[in-house]
Amino acid sequence: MLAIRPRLASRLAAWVALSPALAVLVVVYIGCTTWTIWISMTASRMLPSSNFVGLRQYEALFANERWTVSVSNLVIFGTMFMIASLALGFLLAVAIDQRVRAENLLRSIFLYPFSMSFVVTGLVWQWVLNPTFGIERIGKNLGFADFKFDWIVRQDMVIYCLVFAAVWHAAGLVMAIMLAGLRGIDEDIWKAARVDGLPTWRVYVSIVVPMMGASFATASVLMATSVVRLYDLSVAMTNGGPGIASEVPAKFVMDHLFERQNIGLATAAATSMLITVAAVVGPFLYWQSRRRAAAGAH
Amino acid sequence: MKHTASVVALALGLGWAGTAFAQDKAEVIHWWTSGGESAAVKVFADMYTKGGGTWVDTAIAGGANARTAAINRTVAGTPPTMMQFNTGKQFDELVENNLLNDVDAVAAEMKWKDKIPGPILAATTRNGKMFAVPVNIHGQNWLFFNTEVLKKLGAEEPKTFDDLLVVLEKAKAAGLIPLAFSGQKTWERGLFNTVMVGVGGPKLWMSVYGDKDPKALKSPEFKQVAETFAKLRNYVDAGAPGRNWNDATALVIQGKAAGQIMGDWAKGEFIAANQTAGKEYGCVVLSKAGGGYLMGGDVFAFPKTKDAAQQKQQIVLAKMLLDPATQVEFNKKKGSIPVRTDVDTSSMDICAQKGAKMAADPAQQAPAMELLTAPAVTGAVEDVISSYWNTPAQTVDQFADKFAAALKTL
Amino acid sequence: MSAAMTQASSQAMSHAATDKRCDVSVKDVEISFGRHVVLEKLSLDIAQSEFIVLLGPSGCGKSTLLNAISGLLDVNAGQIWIGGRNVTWEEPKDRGIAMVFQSYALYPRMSVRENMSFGLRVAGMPANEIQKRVADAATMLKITELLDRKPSQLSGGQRQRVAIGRALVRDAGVYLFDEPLSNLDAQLRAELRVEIKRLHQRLRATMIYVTHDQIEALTLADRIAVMKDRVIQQLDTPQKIYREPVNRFVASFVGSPAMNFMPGRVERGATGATFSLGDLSIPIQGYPFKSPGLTGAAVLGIRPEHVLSGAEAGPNAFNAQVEMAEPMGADTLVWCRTPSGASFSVRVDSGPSIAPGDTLPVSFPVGTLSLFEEGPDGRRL
Amino acid sequence: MVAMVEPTGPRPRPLTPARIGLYAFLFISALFFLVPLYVMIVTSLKTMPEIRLGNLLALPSAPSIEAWVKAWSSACTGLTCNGISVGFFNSVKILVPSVIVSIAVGSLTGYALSFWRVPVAGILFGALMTVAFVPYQIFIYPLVRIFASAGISNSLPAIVIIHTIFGLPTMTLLFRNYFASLPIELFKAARVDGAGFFRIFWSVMLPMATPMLIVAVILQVTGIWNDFILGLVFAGRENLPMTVQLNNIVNSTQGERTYNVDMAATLLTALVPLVVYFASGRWFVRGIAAGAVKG
Repeated sequence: MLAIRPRLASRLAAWVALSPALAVLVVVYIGCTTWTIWISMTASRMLPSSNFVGLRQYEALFANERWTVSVSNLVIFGTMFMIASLALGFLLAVAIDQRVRAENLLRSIFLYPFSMSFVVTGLVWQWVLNPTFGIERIGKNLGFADFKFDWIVRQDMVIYCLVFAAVWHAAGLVMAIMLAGLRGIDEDIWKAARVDGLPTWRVYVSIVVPMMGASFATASVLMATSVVRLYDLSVAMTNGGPGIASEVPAKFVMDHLFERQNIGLATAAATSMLITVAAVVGPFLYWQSRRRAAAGAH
Repeated sequence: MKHTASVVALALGLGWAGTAFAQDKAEVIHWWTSGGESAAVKVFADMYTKGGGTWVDTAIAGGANARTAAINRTVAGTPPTMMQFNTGKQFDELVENNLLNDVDAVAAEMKWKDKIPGPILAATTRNGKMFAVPVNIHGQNWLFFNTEVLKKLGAEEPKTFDDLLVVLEKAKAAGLIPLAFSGQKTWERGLFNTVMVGVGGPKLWMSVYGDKDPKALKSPEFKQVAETFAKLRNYVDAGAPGRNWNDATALVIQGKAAGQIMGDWAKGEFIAANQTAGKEYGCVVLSKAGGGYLMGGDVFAFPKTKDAAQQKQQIVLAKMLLDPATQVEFNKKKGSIPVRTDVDTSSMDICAQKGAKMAADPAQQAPAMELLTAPAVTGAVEDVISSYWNTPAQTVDQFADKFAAALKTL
Repeated sequence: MSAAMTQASSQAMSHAATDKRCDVSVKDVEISFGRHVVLEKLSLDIAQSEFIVLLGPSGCGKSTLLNAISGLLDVNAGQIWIGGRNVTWEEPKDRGIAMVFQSYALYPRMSVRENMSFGLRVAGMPANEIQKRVADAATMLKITELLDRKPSQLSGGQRQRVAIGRALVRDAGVYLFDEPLSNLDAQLRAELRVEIKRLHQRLRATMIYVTHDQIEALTLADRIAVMKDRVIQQLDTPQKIYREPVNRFVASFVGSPAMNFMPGRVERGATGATFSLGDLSIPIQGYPFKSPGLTGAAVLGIRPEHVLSGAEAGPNAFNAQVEMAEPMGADTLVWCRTPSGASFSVRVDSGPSIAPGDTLPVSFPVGTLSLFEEGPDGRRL
Repeated sequence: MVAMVEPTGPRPRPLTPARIGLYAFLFISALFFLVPLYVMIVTSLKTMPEIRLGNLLALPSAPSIEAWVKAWSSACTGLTCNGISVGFFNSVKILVPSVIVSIAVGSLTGYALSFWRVPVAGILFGALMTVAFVPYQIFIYPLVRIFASAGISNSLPAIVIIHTIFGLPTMTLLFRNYFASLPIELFKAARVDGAGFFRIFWSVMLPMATPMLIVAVILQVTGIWNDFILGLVFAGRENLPMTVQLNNIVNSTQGERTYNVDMAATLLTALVPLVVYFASGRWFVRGIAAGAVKG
């Protein structure tokens, strides 16, 4: 039998403190999600209607070329962006951790892009990558007549331009997290490795990286959230173009919700995203809570 | 007791003062934010102010942004006095959900229905009642060209797309950018529509966008349209994708490109560069068999409100918008043409006069795409066109099939 | 208590405690985390003013028990009584307890004075009374000059004094200590141990003290509860636990250097009971067997300090082979082997030097040795 | 004869190739990160004819702050031409309460979830984690309806609540992980001292959370300042933030573009978060070290 203590005061206080979060949970997350799922099964256009059409919006969605392109773009972008920003962020952190001069300045330089909005990021990189007056022009001005850098206007390459800009934006944050992780590693480990005569790179690869699991996890989670939410960057940098080559799911939702006044299709897309996220995050959370419970028992 | 009485009196007094203030006030949501556009909207504001009102300006750049804000506020029950839409179907559902006041009474009083071109009038009328006041007509399928460049190439002003292709070929040979293009989805759709009405003619136009007839998409005319459109790919430069339309116009102004296909708002750029229509640059609507001036534009709609004072202001605003003097003044600034066919346009530039003449001629009139298709359909078609333009490997048949599917959007 | 302590403060700090009834009683308490049972039907009665030490290795449940008494952990079943009141469902602050933690748990952003007065301020005590109590406790603990510092500016020993001071000002009837000295170095530990003992003598409050250090337990406790695997193995005075451990676990956990264990047999012969270690036969006549007449396999346990050696070894001595000597200052710990090869240690005065290879006459006097059942957890015979 | 030199004194530290490589890497990286900022600044100081020449990296031939002045005080953002200065104060008006409220709610939730056993804690935390991945745009429309029926749409409270809602997942996560890394004994000591739920939070936990508070403030200031769509939809016309005005200048649908003014306006808008980052970069790393990497 479980004895429940009627410690009313503290219990009540905990509920009071959690009430805003619970209200948000119920009203916003549950309420809005339910509404979204319901609307996705109607033929709503600009305003919600109750004209039930079953799963026809979903049929339309998955037959829609722009949606399938958006989804595959997100996969490519997500993979490349995660790998590149984690790698660059880690390398920068390692480099800065070598007791270099002007550490504070360098850290600020690497970190400042994160303070810029995606809109600004997209706008600036659109300029820099533009073939007529950006990097390509600079290369040509330097005397390389055949210099070509026109990825942003090529359907097959444009998504990598988004990756490029996004890495610029986020690598500093990864660096900060990694640097925090590196600084948290016991000095004695380095002493031991030095006495053992291990080369520095070897220490990083075999000893340091495995110890930085938490840093990598934090950075990965943060990066992953911005991947799924990718919207402003695509809008500001390429507006989904050329053609539909750099469309992304969140933009699909937004465009159909507002510009195109097709909230039925928009909510169907949103629901699909929600289900995908829940299918990935849910099991992960479950696994984590199991692990935590197992660890907490001892 | 004495206290209570004075409090009530005070409250009443304040209430009265509040209404008096509201009486003269009109909040307008629109997306005219650039230099030329603000100058144009200032004409409305000044006229309204002259009539004793206070114009509260809520400008939000980007049509979708402005409409989102306006629609959300209307749904939320705190609407502006007046809100901007593009002429067409954007406000359909507001009418269906009984969220807009009609202006039929004013229209009858002012006899507007005789003075507004048919397609435009139809686009503002639902169930026989006029629900929005159109303020301008934008011709969407103009070709603007640099006269100097054409002269140098030894080319005549083109009348049809066949003529244009010849000119473009010459320009290409001369090492110029033949067609200044801004590779964004909207303008890809704009270019395609220009080709469709110019090559396929108004009949094809109406059966595709008006009747949404799948057979029309399998017709030889449509095939020819798609092929002509595809040919134009050869005449745009590498920097086109993602370019803003005004940057493309700048190429024409500077003589780096021969011409640009764009709506008449591009004139603003020529004017800003001190160029005059008919001198430094020319304008023409390409048409094979004559006819097919694609007319779009802007309208203002009036959300339902219980506030009697606001309703009164809505009528004041409606009358002001279509006042002949306001119309000419506004459209001069905006680069468009008056929506009334009975105003004197002789003070406007050559292109505007050309446009006004076509707009007044039922044989030349054609409704722009957004007058015929709902935004959801417009968007779906836009994706299909954009995908075709950017994927040279796509066949005309594939394109037609996708096009048909897009027209059937739920 | 330190000489610096004033008469007045001594009275102020001690009276209230002795006036209160503050015995503690744990009745059939059960605690589990999910399916993991931590305490099972555990009972413990602690008398007024008693100093009881919960001793055991980590994971034995001693801290859990302390947290349950403090009210920081809800029990699943059973009752907890403090001062004649059933406090099972009371908040910690209402139980009349004060607590000292291993990691000091000083609030980092508060000064020493604020740390010590926090609980009193929460309780809404008048400022002058708080002032007085803090000053008294600070004097008693010799931390008056530290009152305006932040915890980060203190050494480990100073921090723990502050933590004790924070408990003192609560003027509670029951003080709970959760391994309070484990984070300190040996010298400070010894110093504070004495301090705590003096405090107890002065305050006469009930103290419950959790530790895994048997020296702390032996030096401080009125009674020690030795715990293992969620169960109290033995609850007794330090003397009793040292002399008569109830099983091999208690025997090995308490006492340093550790007790020697040598497996052999209990036999009955003409000369009475003997314990045979290979060829060696050790007389154990007079050993207080729990079940008289018992014979068979058993383990002999004897503490190094109880082994008689050299001239003291007496008539029952046998010669052991010296393998190694560990000088420990006053004594030397000599590691030897019996003729049959069993290894054991002897504590001898650091007089004449003993070198490996020497022979040392030793004997195991029956009055000090213990006999256990076979196996690592064997019970006392 | 070559005399052997006995090692004595400090060991000579030659500039090894590895060290040169390290600095080269850092230098190139710094360039990569700085180029966009450089382009923005240089462009904002040029005149339009010079920009049309199209040399992105060239220094301005005659630097002029005219574009900055125009962007701040006279660029047209609709009918009025008062630059983005109006929006600046609106943004501040939104920023201050939003940052305070969102951090207050987030830290309190994180605290409640880390020290107190609440039955729904698991579900709540799971939901927050999931929502952290969801594009918030999909909540906008239903929220508009909810706010409308609550009668607080288009107001300062509305936008503050909105920022609190959308900041909740990240803030809760940060604070929960941070509080979870603190020694539980502190919490126990405070409870023995008789402090209740809010007292422990306010007097013990919050003062300890300074590093995390700094991280939270940095993240929220940046996020809220850079927000466009939420401010546009929920703040009401009296409170439209600076980003809306920036958008009016930069993204005019039809009309001539003045890139120098665009860039100046962009930089002016980005100034607040930029200053926050440059001023507190060191604290940011420290704060992350204090909490975010444990978890």
